[in-house]
Amino acid sequence: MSQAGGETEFVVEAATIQEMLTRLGDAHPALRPLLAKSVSVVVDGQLYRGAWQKPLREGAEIYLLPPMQGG
Amino acid sequence: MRFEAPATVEAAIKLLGGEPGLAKVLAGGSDLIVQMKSGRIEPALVVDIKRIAGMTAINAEAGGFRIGAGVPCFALESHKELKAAWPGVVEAARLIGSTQVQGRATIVGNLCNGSPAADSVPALVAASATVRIVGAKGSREVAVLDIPTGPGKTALAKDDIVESVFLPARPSRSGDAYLRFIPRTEMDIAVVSAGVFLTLDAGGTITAARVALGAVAPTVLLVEAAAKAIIGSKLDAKALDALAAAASAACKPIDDKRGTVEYRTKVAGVLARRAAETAYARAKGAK
Amino acid sequence: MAHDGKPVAAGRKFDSVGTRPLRPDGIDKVTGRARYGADMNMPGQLIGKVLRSPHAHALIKSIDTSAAEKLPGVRAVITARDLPDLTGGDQGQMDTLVNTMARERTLYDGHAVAAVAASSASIAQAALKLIEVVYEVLPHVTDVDEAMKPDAPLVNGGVITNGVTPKPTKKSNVLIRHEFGHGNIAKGFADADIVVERSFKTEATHQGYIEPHACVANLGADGTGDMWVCTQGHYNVRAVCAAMLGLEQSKLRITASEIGGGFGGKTMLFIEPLAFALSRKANRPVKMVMSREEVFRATGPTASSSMWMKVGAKKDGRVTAAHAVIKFQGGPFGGSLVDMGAMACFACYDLPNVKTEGYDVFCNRPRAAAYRAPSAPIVTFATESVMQEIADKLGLDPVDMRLKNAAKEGTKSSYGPTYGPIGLKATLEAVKETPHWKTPVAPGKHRGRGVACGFWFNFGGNTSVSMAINADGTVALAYGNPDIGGSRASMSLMAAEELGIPYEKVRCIVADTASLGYNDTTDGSRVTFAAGLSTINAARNAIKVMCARAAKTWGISEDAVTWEKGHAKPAGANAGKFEPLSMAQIAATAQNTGGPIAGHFETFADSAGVSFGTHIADVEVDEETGKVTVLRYTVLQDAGKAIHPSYVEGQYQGGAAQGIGWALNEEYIYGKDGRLQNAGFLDYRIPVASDLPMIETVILEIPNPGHPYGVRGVGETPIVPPLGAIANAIAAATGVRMGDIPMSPPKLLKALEGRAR
Amino acid sequence: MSHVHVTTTINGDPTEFLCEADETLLDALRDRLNLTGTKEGCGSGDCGACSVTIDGRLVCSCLTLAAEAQGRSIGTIEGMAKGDKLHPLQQKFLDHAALQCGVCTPGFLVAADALLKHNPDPTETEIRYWLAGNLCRCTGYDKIVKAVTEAAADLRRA
Repeated sequence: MSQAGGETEFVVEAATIQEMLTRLGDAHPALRPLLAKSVSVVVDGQLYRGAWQKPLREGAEIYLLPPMQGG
Repeated sequence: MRFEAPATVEAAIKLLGGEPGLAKVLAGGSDLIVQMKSGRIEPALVVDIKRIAGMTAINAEAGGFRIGAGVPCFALESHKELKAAWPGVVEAARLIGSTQVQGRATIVGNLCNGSPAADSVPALVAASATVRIVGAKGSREVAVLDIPTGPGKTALAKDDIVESVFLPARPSRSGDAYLRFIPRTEMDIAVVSAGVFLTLDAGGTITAARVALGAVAPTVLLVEAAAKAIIGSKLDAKALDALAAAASAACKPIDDKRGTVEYRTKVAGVLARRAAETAYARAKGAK
Repeated sequence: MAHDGKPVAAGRKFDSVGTRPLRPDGIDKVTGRARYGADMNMPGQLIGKVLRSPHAHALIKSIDTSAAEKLPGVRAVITARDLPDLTGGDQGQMDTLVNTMARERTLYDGHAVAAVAASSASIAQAALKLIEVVYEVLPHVTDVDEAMKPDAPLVNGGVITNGVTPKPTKKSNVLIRHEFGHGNIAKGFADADIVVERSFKTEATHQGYIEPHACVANLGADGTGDMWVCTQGHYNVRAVCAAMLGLEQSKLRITASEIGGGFGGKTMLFIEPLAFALSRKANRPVKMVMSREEVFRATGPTASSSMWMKVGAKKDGRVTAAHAVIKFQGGPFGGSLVDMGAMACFACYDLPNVKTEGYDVFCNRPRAAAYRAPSAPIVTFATESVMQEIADKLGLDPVDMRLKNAAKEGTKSSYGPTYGPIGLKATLEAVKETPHWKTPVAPGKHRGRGVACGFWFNFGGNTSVSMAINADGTVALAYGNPDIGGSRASMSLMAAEELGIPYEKVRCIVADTASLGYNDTTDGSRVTFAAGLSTINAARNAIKVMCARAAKTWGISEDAVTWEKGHAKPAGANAGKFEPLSMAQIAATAQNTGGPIAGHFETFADSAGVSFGTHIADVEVDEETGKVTVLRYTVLQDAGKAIHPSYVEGQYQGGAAQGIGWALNEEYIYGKDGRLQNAGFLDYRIPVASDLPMIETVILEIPNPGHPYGVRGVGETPIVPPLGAIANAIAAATGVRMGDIPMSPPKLLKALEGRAR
Repeated sequence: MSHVHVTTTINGDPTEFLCEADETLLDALRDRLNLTGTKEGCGSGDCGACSVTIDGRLVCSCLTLAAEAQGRSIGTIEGMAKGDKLHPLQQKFLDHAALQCGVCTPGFLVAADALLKHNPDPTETEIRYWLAGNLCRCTGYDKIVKAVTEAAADLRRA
């Protein structure tokens, strides 16, 4: 993520996906347009294109991936 | 555009000759209508010849067969005698497009469209077929080989109508075959093709041969060197190799979306060899 | 929320699900009564047609439409001037606007330049010829490698590449660089006993749906309008048209016609905004139908690619490192979906060290659209080729080698996340049990067998379903996804299952945008999963209402009523003794118990669950012509739960057939002039019936915990493995490893000759 | 613009229409007679979606001028079922799920019907080659071939 100065891993305190994205944006304002634009969020192996109220467990594995589409 | 469907050849010739703009003959329409719809041609007049008596008949003549210009390719298959005598020609006609297209397309149309890749033309040339042309000045019989003059071009005058194609009596101990290469099993235009006709003596030695190639030059090629390569042989491996080499040597193809010069040249030899093997087997009496 | 949290009942016995009833729309479709895009006419309609650029890249100096406007019968002519920029700086919307109608420059052969609406098709056609466009032709580029060269013509003005550090200062055709992976590949390669490194190129293909795009638009001066359109996503048609034309979504009602195939190609819009714009200008309905040539030149084919891949392994076949550099062009705006390719590339395998880099590159070609598991077939061709080459060099069985590396539950995927329960190993193990695998390749010259695996993400998404219980106890079910391959049957089956009634009692319709809440497009293998999940939950909600009505009728408490096989029953002896009430009985008295009965459900369905498959292909190669014949083909795939097995098999077979076509003959051919050479089904060669064998199928059912019945999407994965499976079979037959797709006869013959030397 | 007057028979019904001289039979069927079961997939004879019969012979209606229909007998998908009874081919297509999107289906049915009239007992290879001019992008042809094979068997027993 070049917008975050090359950093690729972040640790954030958050209870939901929504909160996680907000906190991430607060910590790295340069990421905000990217986060707002639609990212796919993978929580513990499960892909979430929406459902941002999804509660996160302590130590959850989260990946932010580009927006995805199918045929 | 005007559409006419005259009942006589004379009326058709008059219509074609009298039209100042572009006038086209409609037989099967499988080339003509595609060209019209794509905007490549905009005829002022289309003359449907299928209502002319005799145009849709296959008749025995002088030991051979005269096929009307309006006979769809599909109908050739059900003519048992024709199929037995000239299986290569019938197979070629049955390779043009789909079953649906063969329900309309005619071998005369295939010839008059002037495509170097026309499927029926190498088979007709190998079979020494002729066409009867009727024009304002009367009718004449011309070798199929002499009709195409370049891609999309023919030796026909504006008010000429090809009335029929004639397949001569097939000599005994002779056979024909046609093969084409396409990437799929059906529905493609020939990338390269070969028609072979040959005659044997009682011992199985080839006494006469005609080898015609399609899609490797601006018009169909009759390759005498390829015929010479097998005349006098029993189509042994050496003769087949010589045939393939002569066929490849005669090619003057182009690179296009369907194939390369290199590919067409190589495969022309392969197909000539395979077609010759089939024709040889047929000449020996194989079904 | 995914579903109500109830786990999939292991070994649950289904009554309706898993049976093979006739599809509800079947009779209409075998009698010619079903109405597709071009089958609708509106009163007083005009015919719209589009003028398209003959140049791959050109400045539009001027457009003179005056002669066309004067032609009797012409009612409207539009150019980009009629589609003002309302995007507010949104780049995605801008790209769609520019793609819909060229503005100051044309960006590919076939790019729309102007459109007319006239009283007949022939007048509209004649009017197009009267429009005078003055072009200044610009240099163009259509090949991805050429486009990345420093001196390449800049497409669409070029761009400063994103995702590269330090940020470049000079514009190029590279929009963005993506990177995925984990571990340390340098260390992994150092640990390897064998390393295989190869380059690949693949040409663009087209979805090749048989029905060309078609729509009829009616838009009044007050901004109220309707459209009939063949699309995979009518809600998206509404959103895009409303934004582009400055309209309110509520004023546009979009009705999806029957759809004659899409495969991703009908997720994008092309003629629809033009039809609305023409209709508004002419104040008449406007019908537009694309020609097949337009479909090829000006809709959304796939990306074309250039790839490099390096994989290292130990002698026992365990992969130690994998690295790929993937370059996709997807037209003049980016959006080649190379990121999905980079993510899917090694997703089948459990790799300690992996890195994929993706470059999204501009070219003067049509803007790429999704095509069935977009990008995955391309990258999987490379991966499965290299994996097989390693197996061959090590003398390992192809299935065992893949099993040794196969991703499983707990594997950290090559794109990051850790997998839950997945079915790749199951498909590989099942391969060994197939009649196909147990039988050697039928004897013959130059024959060989290939195997390949494939992965796809699968998606869910926004979904609304509404179920009404009719007065006679039958069910009207409305969902919002065009039925592209039998989904009415699947929805009806799931509704019947949950309600406990016969399948025939459910009538399923695809609702228009004004009649049902929002639904995402029919894509990403999402419908049976997401609309199915919503149907089941809508049924559960209807059941709740019906139980409450029964409770009212009996004068007992609601929780004392249970639902069983289409009937409300007292939950136990304590609840009281009442004869069960059928749906018909409950519905008949509904007006006395509280009014009409319905159940609905709206959700953003996540938890779709990734999908895996393995294919086996036997081929024969004519070594004198380079022609490949597919002799035998088997598809194995995890469906989670097959709702209607016939249509699951159909997805497997159809996807495999498309993949075989891609592998062997399908390609976009551009001339030096940048024009598409084969814009028709004659020379864009999709497989015909005589090209294919029967396609055997094996449905595995490893339930998806994210769906009440365990469903996984099945539609896309089947197109992923064929390119690799066929390439591997060709290699087995001939010893030649093909790096170029399609593996068409001229290319294969050349490779065979190279081998001889 | 001068129009051509055509008198013809369609699915047994006497029919008259006016068409442009260069109009295809496909366009006349769809746009003038509202017989939209016949589909246009390519307009060039490459996909078979527009298959009809003319005097019993299978053709592409996109490669036929409407004016040529004068005095002929045209058969389309709309004429295939007899009353409320589906033709065995139609029934087998449903039974075997031999259609997904269904847009190629009318063309396949008309073409398969012509096949079984020509050859009541075709082999798998004969079915595949006869139907090679009908493109289907959804099914991979497997279920279509099975449906035609079974319909042929039913018709032979009938």
